[in-house]
Amino acid sequence: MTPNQTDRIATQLINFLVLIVVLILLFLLGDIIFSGFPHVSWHFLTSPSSSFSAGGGIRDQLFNSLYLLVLTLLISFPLALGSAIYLSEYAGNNWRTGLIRTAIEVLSSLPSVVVGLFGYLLFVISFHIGFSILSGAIALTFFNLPLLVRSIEGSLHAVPDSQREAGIALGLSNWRTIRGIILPAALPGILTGIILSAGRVFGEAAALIYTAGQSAPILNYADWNPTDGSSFLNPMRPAETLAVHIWKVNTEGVTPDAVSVSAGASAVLIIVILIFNFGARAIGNHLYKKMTGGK
Amino acid sequence: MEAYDLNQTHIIIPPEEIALSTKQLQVYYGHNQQPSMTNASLSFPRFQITALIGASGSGKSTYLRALNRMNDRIARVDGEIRYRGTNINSPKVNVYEVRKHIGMVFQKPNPFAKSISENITFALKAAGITNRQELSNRVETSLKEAALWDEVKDSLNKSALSLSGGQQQRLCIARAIAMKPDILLLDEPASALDPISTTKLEVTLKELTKKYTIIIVTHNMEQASRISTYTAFFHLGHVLEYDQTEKIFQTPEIQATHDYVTGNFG
Amino acid sequence: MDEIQKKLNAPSKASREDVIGRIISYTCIAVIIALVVSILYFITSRGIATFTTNHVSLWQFLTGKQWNPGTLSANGQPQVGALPMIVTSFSVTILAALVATPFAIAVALFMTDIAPKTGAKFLQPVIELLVGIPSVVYGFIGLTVVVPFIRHLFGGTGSGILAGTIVLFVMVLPTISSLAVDALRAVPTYFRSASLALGATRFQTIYKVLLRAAMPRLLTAVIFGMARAFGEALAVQMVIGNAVLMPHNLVTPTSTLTSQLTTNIGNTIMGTLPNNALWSLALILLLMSLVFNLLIRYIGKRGEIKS
Amino acid sequence: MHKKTLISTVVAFSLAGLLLGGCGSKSSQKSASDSTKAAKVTKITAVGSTALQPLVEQAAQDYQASNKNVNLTVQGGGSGTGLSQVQQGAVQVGNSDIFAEQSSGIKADKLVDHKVAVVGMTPVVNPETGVTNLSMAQLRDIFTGKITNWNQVGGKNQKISVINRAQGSGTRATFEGAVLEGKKAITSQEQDSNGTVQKLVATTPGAISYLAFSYVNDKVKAVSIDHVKPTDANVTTNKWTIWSYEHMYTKGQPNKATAGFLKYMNSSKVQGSLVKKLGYISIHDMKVTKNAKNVVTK
Repeated sequence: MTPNQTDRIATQLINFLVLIVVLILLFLLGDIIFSGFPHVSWHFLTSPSSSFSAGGGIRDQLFNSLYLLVLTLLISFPLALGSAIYLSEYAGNNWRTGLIRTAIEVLSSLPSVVVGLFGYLLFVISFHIGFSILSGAIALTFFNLPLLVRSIEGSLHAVPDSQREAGIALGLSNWRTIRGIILPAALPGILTGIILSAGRVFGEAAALIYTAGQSAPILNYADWNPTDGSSFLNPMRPAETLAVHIWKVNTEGVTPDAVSVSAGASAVLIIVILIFNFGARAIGNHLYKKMTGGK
Repeated sequence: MEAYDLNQTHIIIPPEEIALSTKQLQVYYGHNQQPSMTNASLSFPRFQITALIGASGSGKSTYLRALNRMNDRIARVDGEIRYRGTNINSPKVNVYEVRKHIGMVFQKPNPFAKSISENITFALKAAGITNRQELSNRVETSLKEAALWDEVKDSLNKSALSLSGGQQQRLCIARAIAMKPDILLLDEPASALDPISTTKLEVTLKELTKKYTIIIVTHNMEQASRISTYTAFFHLGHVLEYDQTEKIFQTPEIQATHDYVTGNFG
Repeated sequence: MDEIQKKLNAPSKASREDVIGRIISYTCIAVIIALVVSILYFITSRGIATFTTNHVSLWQFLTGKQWNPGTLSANGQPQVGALPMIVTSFSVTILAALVATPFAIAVALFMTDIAPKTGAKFLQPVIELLVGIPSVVYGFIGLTVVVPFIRHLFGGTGSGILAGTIVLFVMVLPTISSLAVDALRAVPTYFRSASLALGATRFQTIYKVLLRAAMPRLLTAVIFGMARAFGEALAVQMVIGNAVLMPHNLVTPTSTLTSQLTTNIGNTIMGTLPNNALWSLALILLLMSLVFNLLIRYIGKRGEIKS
Repeated sequence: MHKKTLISTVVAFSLAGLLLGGCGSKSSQKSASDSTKAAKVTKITAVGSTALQPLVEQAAQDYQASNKNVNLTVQGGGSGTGLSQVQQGAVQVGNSDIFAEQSSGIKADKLVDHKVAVVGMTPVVNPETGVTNLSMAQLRDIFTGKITNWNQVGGKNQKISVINRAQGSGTRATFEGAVLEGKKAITSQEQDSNGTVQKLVATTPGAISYLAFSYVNDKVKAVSIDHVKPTDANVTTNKWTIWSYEHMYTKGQPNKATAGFLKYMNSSKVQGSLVKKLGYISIHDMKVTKNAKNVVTK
């Protein structure tokens, strides 16, 4: 066999493997979207769920998922950002830094039910936060941190050192250089990290059952006071997310239309993630173009 | 390359007013016991261009970067750097103020991923200048001084990364002089540029000596002889010779200098 | 002293900013460390209770094959042998990684060297989308598609290591491929151009230059995928069968550490042996993920020195 | 300019996050007790049995609509979690599928039982096995592994695959208590939820498991035992013996607000409609009682 033949065969093999992956992807997405889409309607999206009769919707669960995402990012993003800055800009290359990194990474492979129970015993019970979006957000922070820290640190590293030198040589403080020069330059990469971690938040169920809970009290969308019990903005209320709802109707749901609710909810979840992905990507590209003045 | 006697040196002290001087400056990288830069004692005259020449690895860039404490994070620097009667190598000295007075331009153009005017105003704002008029004045003057104004005056809000390499480097110079430093350190500023841009840059530097003291590291001996008044020759982490540029290039005292400027090594 | 001298010797806004910056970033890392330490302490303290409070021997725990923490065996010893779950967990993890790696590397090569444009525009977003599909959904697709398919081919119930492997394969694919993309992108372009300039074909370049240069980071990607697979619970639980039996082949029901943990933790009473034994499983998971991470670090270090 | 805003937002978030992470616990504790004093809202949290959760949650919503001074939170987590948490006093109500006495590690005398519903369970088989009736002895032999083929009990020549419920789950405890007579079930597949079991039995040839009545649909076949059909009516008279209570435990006697809610759970409003809608049998319909030792009295 000549090298050129090998080359052709190898390329074809790669294309073939990629094709299989694409087919699996299309099958998965197709399966979820096509089996779910017929059940998605305006009514489905805008009515509260029902625990025993058919015709329940997912309004509150959908909102809870989004709200939980926002809260989780509010908690985990600053922490991850600060830590990533520490790791990439301040930490020395020694065993202590290695230990810190390992410790953070270990978090990402803990089974979610363990983190859920930990969150339950510590935050829900000991700290009296109760079953709440806040507890859920703190629990999800555990999964989010390693992902976010790694991706933010990676994007900070990807910014050339010459940018740091440029800032420092102008008499700027390290902090100002990081904030004003390095961070904006790393923004597109950071956004990708956020997208990935957002996917994890949308998809997580086991950790939330014990922290954010699996009940969806009726929400009042006209009540903008976050301290009211029924206000949709109250972070201290229990909140069932879409993924938890899918889990619930599939495992213990007694509604006659459990199958279609689950299929519809999965489709909505996928579509929301899709919108989120492309939205964040578009914003990232826009920012990048603006900064580099792409022609 | 021959083994030269590194202890045989010829270093003068220029008669002009001295802007910056070093005494017994030593630089150690990492945990190395062996200094990368040994006992450099040089004085730089005000409003002149001084060139630092030498082969790769001779320590000239290391020395230059030590002057405004850019090596703080990666190396240990012993000895004295005297500026305005203060030893600015002391850990007590405010290193940010040092760098405001001693600016630096690097080998590769490194503008920020911001607009042209923001590139200049960013550090000014950080230094507490908020008046818009003042800011736009500074942008204009510094760009004019760096001979870039005519090329970019209509596109100040365009990204700096859309400029050509030579323009980017002149923007970096403008960015540095907008801080109104005393001294400008340039680390092979023309090495990434084409001949036309290089000529423009050299003209610009000559102009700048009216207001600034310039110390430039260069690989290019013609460049050194074209623009500098004084030249220091670095070899293997030692300064072997320092004198007027003409002297260095025509009648050097030290054999190594002679061999280097005549192209025997380097 | 003139004004400049004064400035040189006094702290300025910049020095204050730097102190603030340090405080902020050190605080963040301290908070994270506190979180990590607390959860590690929490799991460890509960996990070792099986051995300290309930006096189960560690050896018996790691090598026993009977798992009935609620009942005592004939000789009055609690039956807490985790070996079947340990074996199964390793089997599905390694098999899933073995299957996923060629696909992930192919996807990564496609995105970096064969068709970067299509890759970045189409493949990457879709692969990232895979991360967001809830485990439950993976599990149910596994239960309704994969398990019947295996049952059709091999008979039996269809649940087992094979089904678990297939589900995990899809789940770790995005992790491994996105990290593999990073690994390949980190290989400098001149490696490629040098090889191509010497007349090597694209495949030779990929095989002899790219993959070798990227090897440490590719291995890291695989291990990351394995760590993810090792800790996955809900999806595996639905397709593995959850029978605490030593796996004899790939298509009989068995149980992983995570599936056992997730299935039973809500049904046990805290502080009792059945509950403690589950926390011991969590401790094994924790230690394993530690091992995976140390491996990553070790490989990463070796790769650093080589290149 | 707006880039600066962006950065300051980021920094503001950082600080907010730190505050939230650091002091969130304290402030929330405080605000909770403050609001208790101000509006006299009593917070009741019920956790435990996943099976019971939908019923209690729905009842709690209805109850709160007319009782503004109670704030009810109903969550799952499993019977074991419910019992241990109520015992520790971490929650007010622990929902459980089993008697506290049947759980080791629970001091049952400290807890007060409130039975709120009855759930009947039936063996279910894959419809293709061709079996519609089993004797109690046959059922026992199947689950202990003595009978391994459906033709031994009058069905097709097909291997039996047993799908059990999670060890320690209430459903399994009830089933084994009523069927196995203390014998040990063979180690087999286990699933922990009705939904999954139903799907598995429906699709796995030769499968047998057991489900709460409400999860039986046309894709699985409910089996009669000794020709007694699994119906609500047969449960109420104990002709059908595989059934259990759904319990809501409190630590000692419940406080006033909790007692009010528990009373509501026992009212005919809940028992007469909601309980039935969710597939349970009303506690009021029972003609027999059963204690923790499985002794039935009329």
